[in-house]
Amino acid sequence: MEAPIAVAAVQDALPGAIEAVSYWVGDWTLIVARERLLEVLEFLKTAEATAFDYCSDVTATDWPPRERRFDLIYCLYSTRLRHRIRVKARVAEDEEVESVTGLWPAANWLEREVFDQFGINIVNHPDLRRILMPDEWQGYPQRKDYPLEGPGELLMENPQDWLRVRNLPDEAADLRSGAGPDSEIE
Amino acid sequence: MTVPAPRASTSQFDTNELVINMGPQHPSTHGVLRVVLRLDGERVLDADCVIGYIHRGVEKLCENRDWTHIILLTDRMDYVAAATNNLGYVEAVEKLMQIEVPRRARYIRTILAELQRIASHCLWLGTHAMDIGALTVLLYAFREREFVLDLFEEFCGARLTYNSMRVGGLPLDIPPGWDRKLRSFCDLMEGKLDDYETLLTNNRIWLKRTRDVGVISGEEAIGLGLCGPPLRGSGVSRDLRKDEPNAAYEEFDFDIPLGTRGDTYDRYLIRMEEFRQSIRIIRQGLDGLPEGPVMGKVPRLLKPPAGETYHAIESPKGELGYFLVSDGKSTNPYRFRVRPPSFCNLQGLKRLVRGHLVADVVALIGTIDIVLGEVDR
Amino acid sequence: MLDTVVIPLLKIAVLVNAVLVAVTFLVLMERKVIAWAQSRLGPMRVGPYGILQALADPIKLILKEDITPVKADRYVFTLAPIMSLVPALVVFAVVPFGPDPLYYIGDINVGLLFIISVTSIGVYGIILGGWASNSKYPLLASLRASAQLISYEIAVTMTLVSVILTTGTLSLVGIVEAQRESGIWFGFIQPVALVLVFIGGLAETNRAPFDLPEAETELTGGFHTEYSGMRFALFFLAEYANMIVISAVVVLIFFGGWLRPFPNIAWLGFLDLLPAWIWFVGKVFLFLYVFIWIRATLPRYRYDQLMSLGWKVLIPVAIGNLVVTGVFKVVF
Amino acid sequence: MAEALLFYTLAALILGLGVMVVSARSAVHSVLFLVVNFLLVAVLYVTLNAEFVAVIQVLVYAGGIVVLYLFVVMLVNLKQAPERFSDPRRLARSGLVLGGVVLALIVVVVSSSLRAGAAPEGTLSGFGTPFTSGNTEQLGWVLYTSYLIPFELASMLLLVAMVGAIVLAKRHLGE
Repeated sequence: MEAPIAVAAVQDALPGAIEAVSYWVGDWTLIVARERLLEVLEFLKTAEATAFDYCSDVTATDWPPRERRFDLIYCLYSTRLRHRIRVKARVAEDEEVESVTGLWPAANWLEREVFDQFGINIVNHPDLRRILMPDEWQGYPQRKDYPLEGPGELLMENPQDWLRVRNLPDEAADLRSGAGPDSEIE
Repeated sequence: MTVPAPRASTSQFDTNELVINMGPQHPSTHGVLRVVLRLDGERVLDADCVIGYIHRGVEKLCENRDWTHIILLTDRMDYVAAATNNLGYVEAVEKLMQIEVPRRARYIRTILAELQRIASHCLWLGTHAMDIGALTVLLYAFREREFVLDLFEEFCGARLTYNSMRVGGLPLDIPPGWDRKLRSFCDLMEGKLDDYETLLTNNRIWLKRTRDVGVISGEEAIGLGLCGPPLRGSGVSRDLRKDEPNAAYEEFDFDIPLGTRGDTYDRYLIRMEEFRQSIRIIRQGLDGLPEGPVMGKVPRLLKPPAGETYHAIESPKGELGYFLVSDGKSTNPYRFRVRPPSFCNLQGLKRLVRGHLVADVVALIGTIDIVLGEVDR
Repeated sequence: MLDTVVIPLLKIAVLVNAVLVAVTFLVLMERKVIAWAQSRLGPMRVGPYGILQALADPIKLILKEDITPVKADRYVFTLAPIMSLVPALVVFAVVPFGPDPLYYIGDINVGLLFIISVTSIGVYGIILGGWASNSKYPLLASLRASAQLISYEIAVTMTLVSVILTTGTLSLVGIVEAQRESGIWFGFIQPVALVLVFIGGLAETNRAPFDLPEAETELTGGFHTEYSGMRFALFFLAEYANMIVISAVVVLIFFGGWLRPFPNIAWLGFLDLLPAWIWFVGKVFLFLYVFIWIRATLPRYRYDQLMSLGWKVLIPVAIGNLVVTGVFKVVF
Repeated sequence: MAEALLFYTLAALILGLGVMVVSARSAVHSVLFLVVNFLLVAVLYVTLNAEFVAVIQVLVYAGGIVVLYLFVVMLVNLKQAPERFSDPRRLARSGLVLGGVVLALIVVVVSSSLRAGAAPEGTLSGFGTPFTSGNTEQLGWVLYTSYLIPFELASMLLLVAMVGAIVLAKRHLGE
């Protein structure tokens, strides 16, 4: 499968920024180092050959055992050239990611959602607050280690405490009998 | 005698800002949207949307259901366009598993999606008109939506949350005589559209309330990530049915209406035209409906190979995208992400309402056409 | 004693009750007419064709709990609905239902001005209701209402001056008699004034498309958001009573009051077989029907558009109409 | 007799309400008392057979001007009067001036009413015929004949005030 012009253009213009290029069922994905993410995205938006002026989606995926557990994913689209690309960067829990709201104002709420659901540190965001969950919520629901079941009240009020309780091996062993999302992950 | 000043004066007299909460219980926030408005008199200085009141964690739920059971959860997102949500999801899974869907199933899916577009636009038209004060249109539009719901009920037994599609095709073929009823509905709907337009399109008050309200340029709309009619209203030709055809759209002939001014009235006209284009597509679909099975070859237990994909379709509200990640080991998706069009469009509200009056806020919420089930998921 | 006290008191009692009953049925009529316009049936459960709904609604409202918000100014909160209803009822003192003194309570020589001035008091109910609730939406609504009522009052009053020029009297009985003498309804002589008064009337009664003070889709319930039970019912009564007043004024001034159609054509005299008051009430209800019809058809104006319509269109046209009428009066 | 009773009752009420206007705690209440006050004054006009003036009193004062007062009071939302630094000496001085003015007024009123009491009936109104029930036409007649110049001057003055108000408002809007 031959890489489209957009991919080639980025590789030419910013050598070394792209760690890998992946192709799967018709979608192209650029895997970028976190440090050069903003640079790549800016190029993708402004360059003639790419012109990704539309930010479809910003989301993330959590892969817990991994060192840099989050995949931060940007789905881009060009209304002029009508092509799509995904840009992916690996982020650790304590690492910071530059906000792209300057490039695409559309990313504002989408990044807020990523922050809300995954707890990825997005910096230079104009209005970083929780969006779907209540402001005083603790924990990040979309993380794979977020408990699906538990003593309701405690969970509602203070999920972090619940997380601590259930990580004690003997106390919460009976509570853990229900298969959590992490049952498949070693 | 003092002359009332409708425009906010910038003089030192008007320093009193009023902060009001519109919603979450408010007749025209279409559910539980809460908009915090900062007002100067009646003029909106700033609007902040607070969402999440019906956040049910659909994405998280889906990650713990198997691939087939997710279909019925997608119904619950944009619950006024459940079939479209089904379509987007099953196509995304089909793309991930590289499943071939029979042509007849693709045709019927297209018909269902367009029928759903009519129902969704009926609801939009009714509520939008009611927000602006035209009560009768609401009842008219709901009367026609009822016919669509009847058709869906006959097809899949449900009236709101259809669960009407399966990965690989459709659970059922259309019942006998259904196509005839659909055809007569199309004829009826065309006449009713003229009724709506008589009440609204050239109505001076309607024009005054919608012309030049919430104007947004194409460039800005793209930047804000608007999609669907709000984007096309600003003259950006982007309709995924044409750009990235799914189902059987590439075999059909239809037009994409575009606006020129990017105001509420243009968005209204576009949706009215989309009604007609949907009818056109349905008619073509019925005329050319191929024979054959409606279900492709699909393994009993769905287990896509490890990988990820993003698949977007044009829902009545705009770009409805599904980002699915399979780890190849389990029968659940590893990550299920929806790109909800209402969510992204609602983001534009802050920009649209600035400088307008309180009365325009409801008109603009209406023109964005949000469904909170989808915004909050 | 009988003539000066007992009979007027009796008349007042009859009239007030008649108006209140008319209002309850007007509500039913509105629901029915709008339902028909929207291809629905409207109320059908209470009594045959829902006729008893007119009784059920007031009973329900009277029995409901009467809530006063904690932060409200309780005296003003209670006073506001009363201040809104009383002027609406007082106006009927000068509305003649027929030519005979039996059909009206008083025919004062400034009847028309009396109506204008008393209805202008009604705005207090709305303003105070919105203010006393101590809540933001009602306050916004009452600001809208006061600005709206004051500006449209000017337009209506200006227009009525041109009518007074043609009749030369302010007495409502005198105005109708003048129409009988000239053999033509003033609606045909003063069509512009008719349209202006009608539009102004819509605005002054807060009816669609000018129902901004109670625009439920914008300001939830408008100025009566915080009201419930009987106090809410009083606002409701006042609004509908005002609708009847405006219709009555339009009928009296422009449509010959209790006169039969074509008062100048002799062979239509058999129409006089119907009593005068039936003609009058019939015409009033015809206009009420138009009020309801408009509500079922038109969207709502926006506040600034409403204001510019009032100040930039209605008032200049009213002044123009006045000037033209004056010129005609002087020349011919 | 009945008329006198009515007059004194009304007068008492009006004065009482006047006191309420200045003594009410809440500004909105005081505006409300003012409205009732105006309405009662209108009733007083009716007892004098001056129906036109009565109706105009209601229309202009109660229905128009006080609504605007209320508007302002509502928006300013004064829960209590603003406390201001008050100079006791200034208070005393202004009290002295006011007292003097009131005294002068009382003297003038009493002396003129004594003289008016001596005057023959009918000349009180200032011109020939006393008002009968149909006074609107006569009022108009008098205004546009005997008092034409003062009337036009007054309307000119109002026009100037109106233009001035608009100009003032506009200047703030423009900049």
